[in-house]
Amino acid sequence: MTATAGVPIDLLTAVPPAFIILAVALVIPFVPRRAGHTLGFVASLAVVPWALALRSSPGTYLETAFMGFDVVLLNIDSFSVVMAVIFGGFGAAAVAYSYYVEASRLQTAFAVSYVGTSIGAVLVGDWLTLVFFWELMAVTSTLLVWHYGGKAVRAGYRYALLHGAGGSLLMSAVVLNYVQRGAEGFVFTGEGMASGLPAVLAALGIGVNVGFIGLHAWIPDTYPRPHIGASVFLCAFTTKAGVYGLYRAFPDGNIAVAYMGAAMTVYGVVYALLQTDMRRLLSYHIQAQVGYMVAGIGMTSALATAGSFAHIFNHILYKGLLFMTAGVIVYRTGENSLKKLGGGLWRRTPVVFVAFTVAALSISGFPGFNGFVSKGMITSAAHKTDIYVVGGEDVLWWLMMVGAVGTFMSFVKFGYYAFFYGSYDGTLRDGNLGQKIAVSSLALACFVLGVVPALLLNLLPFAGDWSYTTFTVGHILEGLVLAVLGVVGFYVARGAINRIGVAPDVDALYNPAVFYGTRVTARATTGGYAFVDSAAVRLAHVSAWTVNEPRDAVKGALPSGARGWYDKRVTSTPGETGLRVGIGETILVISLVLSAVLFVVLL
Amino acid sequence: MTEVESLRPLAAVVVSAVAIFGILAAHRRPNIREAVTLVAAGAKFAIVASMLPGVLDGTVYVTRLGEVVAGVPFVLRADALGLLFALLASFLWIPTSLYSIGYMRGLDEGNQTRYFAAFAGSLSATMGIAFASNLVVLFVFYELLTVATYPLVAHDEDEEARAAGRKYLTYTFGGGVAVLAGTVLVFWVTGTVSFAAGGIEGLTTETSTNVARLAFLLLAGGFSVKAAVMPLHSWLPDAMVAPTPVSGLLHAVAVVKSGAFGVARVVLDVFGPEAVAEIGTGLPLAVLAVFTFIAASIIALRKDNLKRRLAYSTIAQLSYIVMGLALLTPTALVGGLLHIPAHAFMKLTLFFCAGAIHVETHTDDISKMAGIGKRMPLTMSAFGVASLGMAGIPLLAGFVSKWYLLVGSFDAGHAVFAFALLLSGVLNIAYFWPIVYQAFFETREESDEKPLVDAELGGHWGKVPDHYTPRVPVADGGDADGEDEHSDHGADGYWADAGWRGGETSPFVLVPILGVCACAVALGIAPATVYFLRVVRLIVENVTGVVV
Amino acid sequence: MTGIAESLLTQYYHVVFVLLLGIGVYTMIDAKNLVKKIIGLNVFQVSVFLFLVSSGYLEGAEPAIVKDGGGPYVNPLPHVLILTAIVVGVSLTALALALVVRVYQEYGTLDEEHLQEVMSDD
Amino acid sequence: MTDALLGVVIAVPVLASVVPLIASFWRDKIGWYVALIALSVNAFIVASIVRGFLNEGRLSHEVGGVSVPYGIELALDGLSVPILVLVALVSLGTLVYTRNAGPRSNSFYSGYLLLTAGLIGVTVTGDVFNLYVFIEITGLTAYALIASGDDGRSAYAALKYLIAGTVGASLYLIGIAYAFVATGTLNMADLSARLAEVGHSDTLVLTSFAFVVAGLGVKVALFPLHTWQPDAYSSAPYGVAAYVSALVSTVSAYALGRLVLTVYTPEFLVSNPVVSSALVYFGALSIVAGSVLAVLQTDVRRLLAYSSVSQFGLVVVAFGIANPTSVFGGVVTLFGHAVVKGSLFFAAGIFAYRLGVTRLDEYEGLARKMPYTGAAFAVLALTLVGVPPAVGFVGKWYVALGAVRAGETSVAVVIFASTLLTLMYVARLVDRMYYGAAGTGTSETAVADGGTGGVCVTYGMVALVVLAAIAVVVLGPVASAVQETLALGEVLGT
Repeated sequence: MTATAGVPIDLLTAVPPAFIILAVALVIPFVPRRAGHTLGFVASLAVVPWALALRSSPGTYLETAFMGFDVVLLNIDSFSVVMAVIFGGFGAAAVAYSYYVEASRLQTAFAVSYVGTSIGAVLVGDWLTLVFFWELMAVTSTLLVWHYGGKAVRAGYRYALLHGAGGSLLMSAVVLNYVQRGAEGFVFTGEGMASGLPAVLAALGIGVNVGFIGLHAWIPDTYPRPHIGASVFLCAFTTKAGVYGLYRAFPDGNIAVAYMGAAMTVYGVVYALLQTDMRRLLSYHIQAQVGYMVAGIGMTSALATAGSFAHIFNHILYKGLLFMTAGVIVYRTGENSLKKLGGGLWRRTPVVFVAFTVAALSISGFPGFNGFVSKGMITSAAHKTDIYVVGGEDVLWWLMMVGAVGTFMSFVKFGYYAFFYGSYDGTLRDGNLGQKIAVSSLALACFVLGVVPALLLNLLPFAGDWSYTTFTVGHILEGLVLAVLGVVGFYVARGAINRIGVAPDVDALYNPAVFYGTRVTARATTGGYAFVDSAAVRLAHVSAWTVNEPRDAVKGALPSGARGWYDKRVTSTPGETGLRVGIGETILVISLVLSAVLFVVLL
Repeated sequence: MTEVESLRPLAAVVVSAVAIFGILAAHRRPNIREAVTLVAAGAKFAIVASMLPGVLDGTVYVTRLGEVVAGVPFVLRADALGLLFALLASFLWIPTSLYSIGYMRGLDEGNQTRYFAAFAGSLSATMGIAFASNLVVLFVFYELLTVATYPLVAHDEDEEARAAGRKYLTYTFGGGVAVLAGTVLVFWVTGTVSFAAGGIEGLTTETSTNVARLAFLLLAGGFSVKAAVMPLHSWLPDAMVAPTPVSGLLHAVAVVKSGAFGVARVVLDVFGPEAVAEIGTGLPLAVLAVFTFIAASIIALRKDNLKRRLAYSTIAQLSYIVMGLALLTPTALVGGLLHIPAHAFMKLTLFFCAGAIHVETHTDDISKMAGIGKRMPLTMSAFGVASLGMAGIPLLAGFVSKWYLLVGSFDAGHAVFAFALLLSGVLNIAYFWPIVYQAFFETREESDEKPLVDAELGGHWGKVPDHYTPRVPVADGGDADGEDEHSDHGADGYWADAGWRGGETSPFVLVPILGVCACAVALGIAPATVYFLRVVRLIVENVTGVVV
Repeated sequence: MTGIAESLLTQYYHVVFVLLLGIGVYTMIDAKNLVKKIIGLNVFQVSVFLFLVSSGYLEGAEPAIVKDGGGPYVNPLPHVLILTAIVVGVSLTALALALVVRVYQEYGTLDEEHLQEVMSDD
Repeated sequence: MTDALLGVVIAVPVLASVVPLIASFWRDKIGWYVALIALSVNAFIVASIVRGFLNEGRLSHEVGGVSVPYGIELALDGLSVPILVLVALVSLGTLVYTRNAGPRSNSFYSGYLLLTAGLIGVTVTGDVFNLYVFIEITGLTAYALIASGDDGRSAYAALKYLIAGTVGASLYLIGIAYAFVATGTLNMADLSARLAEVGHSDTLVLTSFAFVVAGLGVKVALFPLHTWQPDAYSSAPYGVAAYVSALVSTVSAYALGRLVLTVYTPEFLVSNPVVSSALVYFGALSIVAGSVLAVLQTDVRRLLAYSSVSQFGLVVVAFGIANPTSVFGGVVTLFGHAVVKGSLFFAAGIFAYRLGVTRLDEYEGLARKMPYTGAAFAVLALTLVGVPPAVGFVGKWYVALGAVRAGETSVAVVIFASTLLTLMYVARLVDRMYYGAAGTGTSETAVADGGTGGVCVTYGMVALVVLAAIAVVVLGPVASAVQETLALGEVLGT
């Protein structure tokens, strides 16, 4: 069979794109910066047409065996295609962006390898390989964070630990699933994880990646710290790959997951509202937005699932764009905090301002922008159902609405402080050409997809099982209401927000817990085995001492009363230890022993 | 399984023993001396490897040498399990010999002749352990190994080294005695001590369960000393005073694994999994192992001396093996046995790196290694890779064995063991990665104290810890004669940039590092084509009859 | 055969044997002078000889010089043995005295305690 | 007739011992050759005797044709064969050593031959009183030889040994006297039968047993009856010390075993459990105490002496347990210990003669100065510990096995634990020799006192030690091979 492009399938599927991209990543550090970035750009972008070409011929390719397990290195279905397209496309954009923000060759190399592993993760067809790429994704992203040095290093360390834990949990889920189900529980069969312990483990493991409440603290902890270019990469891949994994684990949805998603939307925005650090604020929004996707996966309806994937797609675009714009601001002003920024940037950096506005409207789900489409799909899937209802009200929907309002509020806040409030003193130039191109192209994408949703919707899975008309009166009205509420809400709550300030998150709890916990355990254990060791050591020492100082040893063994006598004896008899006995004593001993023996024998 | 009379097992043992004389004879001509070592190493590996195909086809090579004591034949027997261990040790001896040359000359250590001779001796003993056909022969070589390695532990001849040596002897001979006692018990009960796949006939049926338990306790306990199962482990960190190649090959592979190997023999070929399950001694052992690797990992977090941290990591990893063996399910056994080679390659890499750092920069403390990645990029990269493997990251040796261990522990119906494994995987990241990121992503004046070593939570960012300030060329880790033939630092106390072309250290050191590291990767990418997995599967199949 | 044991205890030379034994041992233990110790040793041995000889003795029996109508005779075996033992004893005493002489030449004393102190110096 | 040779093998050295004395009138320094010839001849005789034993089993010979039980019987069985061989070998080996190390006087060699005769006599006699005589001959000559050391200490040590030894022998005599009173016979085979008749719980029998054990205990130098031994060994010339340490206590231990096992017989022990366990624990105590005391020593020869105390403890334990396994272990230990300890003294002598070192702290870095002797010393010492496959291990193995079989687990524990104790002093020696800072070894003083009497160390001496070192390693596997041939089962009558 041949693909649409007329290129033979087996050529396209000869080698997984991830490998190519990883190979490119290996080259990048050793070639000139421009060439390297170009390579990365091309390699990443090439995935888009590649995926689209294969879309028409789904199936599993490159099936091999590893450690006696059947693994599928390449799995083409509507889900993986969507992921591949967006990952590839955005990866390219991000590479271009980081070229224009003076990312070093090495950093981009790490970044591209991160892209590669992410694409690998979403294109494989079995759990084992998924775990492979999952872990490697964690590794590469950690390196990407570390590369910036400074505070990023320790943040990256915490990041690595948490993802190590997450990956391990996922792996345990996979193993247990395998043990329970045998080989067929191994390749993606559309069944997902066996219910019970495997499901729970999987949820927790993936939950780390998608930032379940309680497991999310790494997002705001890590993403603001590294190089601005790095942040752009980070914001896109790990969490979305997580959502994809979540779908693979729960293809039929899971109500708990759904509620968790909804809760995340609220939790995320609340914390986002309180942030002043631009990228930190955006990071919390990642959690909030991913919340929608998680909810979508959790809900058992084709529309919801499709909505989640659409939202993945859109969110990567606008969140990437937001990080880019924030990046440009940081790049130009060298300032991370909204409060210290001074504001009034809009007339100095018009392009950035426009791009930001587009992104903000998208993320907030304002009609005519792409966020509106996908978020709408999810919310409407939650609306007017009789499943997610508590006390007559469809809670899920309400939660998501609250989240939406919060989103509006916080971006009003962001925009207000960054571009209007006060006026920036000192000279400031708009982003350089490359940055302008990058941001405006993404902005354009957000806008186009917002106006012509079909472009994306045709790409989505379960086509035919669902239908969704974007621009209905109800939806548009909903969007506008939310917007108004958001603006109003911000002006009302503004004072309160400032008064509360930045609230501590869960990591303020578990970081010290882990830290002191391990320290205590270490002390305890050391103490625990110390006595065995000290016994052994004492034995060794005593013997050494006895050997070197026999006299003192004997003396030490004697009762204190006899010691004076012993000293005298030592001086009055040959030998150092005074243990040599004369003839008389010898005979005495003999006769004593004799009587002893007689005693024993005759009784 | 067909038995074939062959001198090859004997030859494998003897070749390095013969080499000793050559080494001693050539003590005035170092080059010849090392040549002898290398030739012996090559020959030994060739001999062992030559048996591999046969063994994979179910052949067992046997050399009969009369009797030790009545009813206890002195027979060397190259079966699958023995070959696994022999193959590993003999193969790794080659890079280690090369490395030793670079290391010992790099530091111009004294007594190199004795060093190489003792090394050859311990390898002979190791082969003997691998090919021992019964508990007594095993015990013989087990003790000989202790004797042969003592000179290496006490190599420096200073008080610390001799104290460590004494401790080493106290522990290991203590273990040896326990083993002997257990052996006598087994002999008393069954009238034989020869290994039999699946267990010696009637060991648990001929006698009361408690006697069997006692025997198991003595044997497993005795071997656990060298396997450094807590609380019998503390000789190992102290033994790190030995030259690094010794810590590498012997105290990460040959000696410690001889303990693990002994446990394997006891579980598989003396009692047999069923019997062990029957007398219910497997689970306690497994629990002990779990405790060991968790506790050891946590302690490792707090060690600032690199070799000591590695030592504790070794303790932890060895208990993976013990746990795998104690869980008794086929997959767990595969995991445990496979971890013998897996851990060997990774840990040897790590030790080699530690040694290279010591040779080049005389730096032993992790806290002084900020930015050292610049000075020794290849070395530290290898270190990074190996430490990833330790954490069980995919595509590295560690992952495969860990995978099987996980499957095995779930099979055994003890999910808790699986979680413990995963936890310890995270802990591995926790104590290895600070070394990596500090080496590559921090610089001397921009490095925080690693919180889990001794600092506050999160470290003191950017505060330059005291031990950096006083002497600018910290790199020379306080060696008084401040030899600068290797410029570890640029003008203002930074690490010199050695570049990626291997200028960082002598090829004798570098080549082994990269070679072994490559093997670790190969083992992870293609475990089946690298023979170990096949051998391990064969062993387990012979014992349990289950094909994994 | 316990009858023999009882009769033994009733027989006085057994008591003498024990007495001599005691004296000999005591002398060896207590006497400071090496020569006296050797005397003690002799006494000790003699007691043993006595015991053996007496063990062969029968009440009212004649020495074992066999003539017709004679008898009963005492058991001759012990006498024979004791002859050997005495010879050994004598030679031992001779050797002991020779050694004493050498000790005296070396250290100029025969008092054991003093001797020990002297020896403790070198 | 082979069994007549049992008499000859004693007679030859006795007669030969006279030759040097007479020869002294014409020329001195001839003793060595006489001894060499005599003992070589003896070795051949022993060889043929052993062949006879292998063919016919137990051999016996009635001295002067006087029929047993009235006459004296000489006998040889599985228990005594190894000892006989041992004596023949060691007596020759020691000659190689004393060729240069001396003493060289004719009188020494007469004593030496007489001692050998005594040892052989003890080994082959089948009569308890005759045994006493030979023990006394052995003792007598041993005292004399020990006194042949050139300083006063040796004289005093010899005197101490003499008095202790004589008392011990006399106690033994008392013991057999009681036995005689009880049974009226002195022939071992006969005696054991009669004792059984009298009844093993009879007061006289028990008393005799007590005296015999106590008496021979002194000769064997069990703790705490060992006090004469360290002085004797440490003050005698090395050659003598080696010979005495190798054989005298060994044959005494053999004698003890002979009486306990074949005269009183295992049944006796069985019927008196208290007595037997007392005997076993007596030995066990010796094992531990000997090692501990050895650890305390600073003089190498004394250290070796105390290690003998411990080793003989093991032997006594083996005999006390009295099942074929343990007894075989005991015999192996006897044999092995004799070779090892003798050779160790040889080696110590070589060090002393060459470098003038006698104290432990002087052994620092010795192995570098004298690699071959050093290595041999190390091997021998480790054999003492029981590092397999050397003979020390085999002995321990069988004794331990026997103990476990007899249910004496506590004793087995002691045996294993003693390994560690032994290790303590051996490791300390070896550690010094190999890791001690070289140079502190006092080669200067060696020159000063002419390396102890200006004895020049010959290759022969070194070769002897090295050979022994190899031998003890080879001996291990060999030993276990002969277990069947010795047929100890029937010796014990089980």
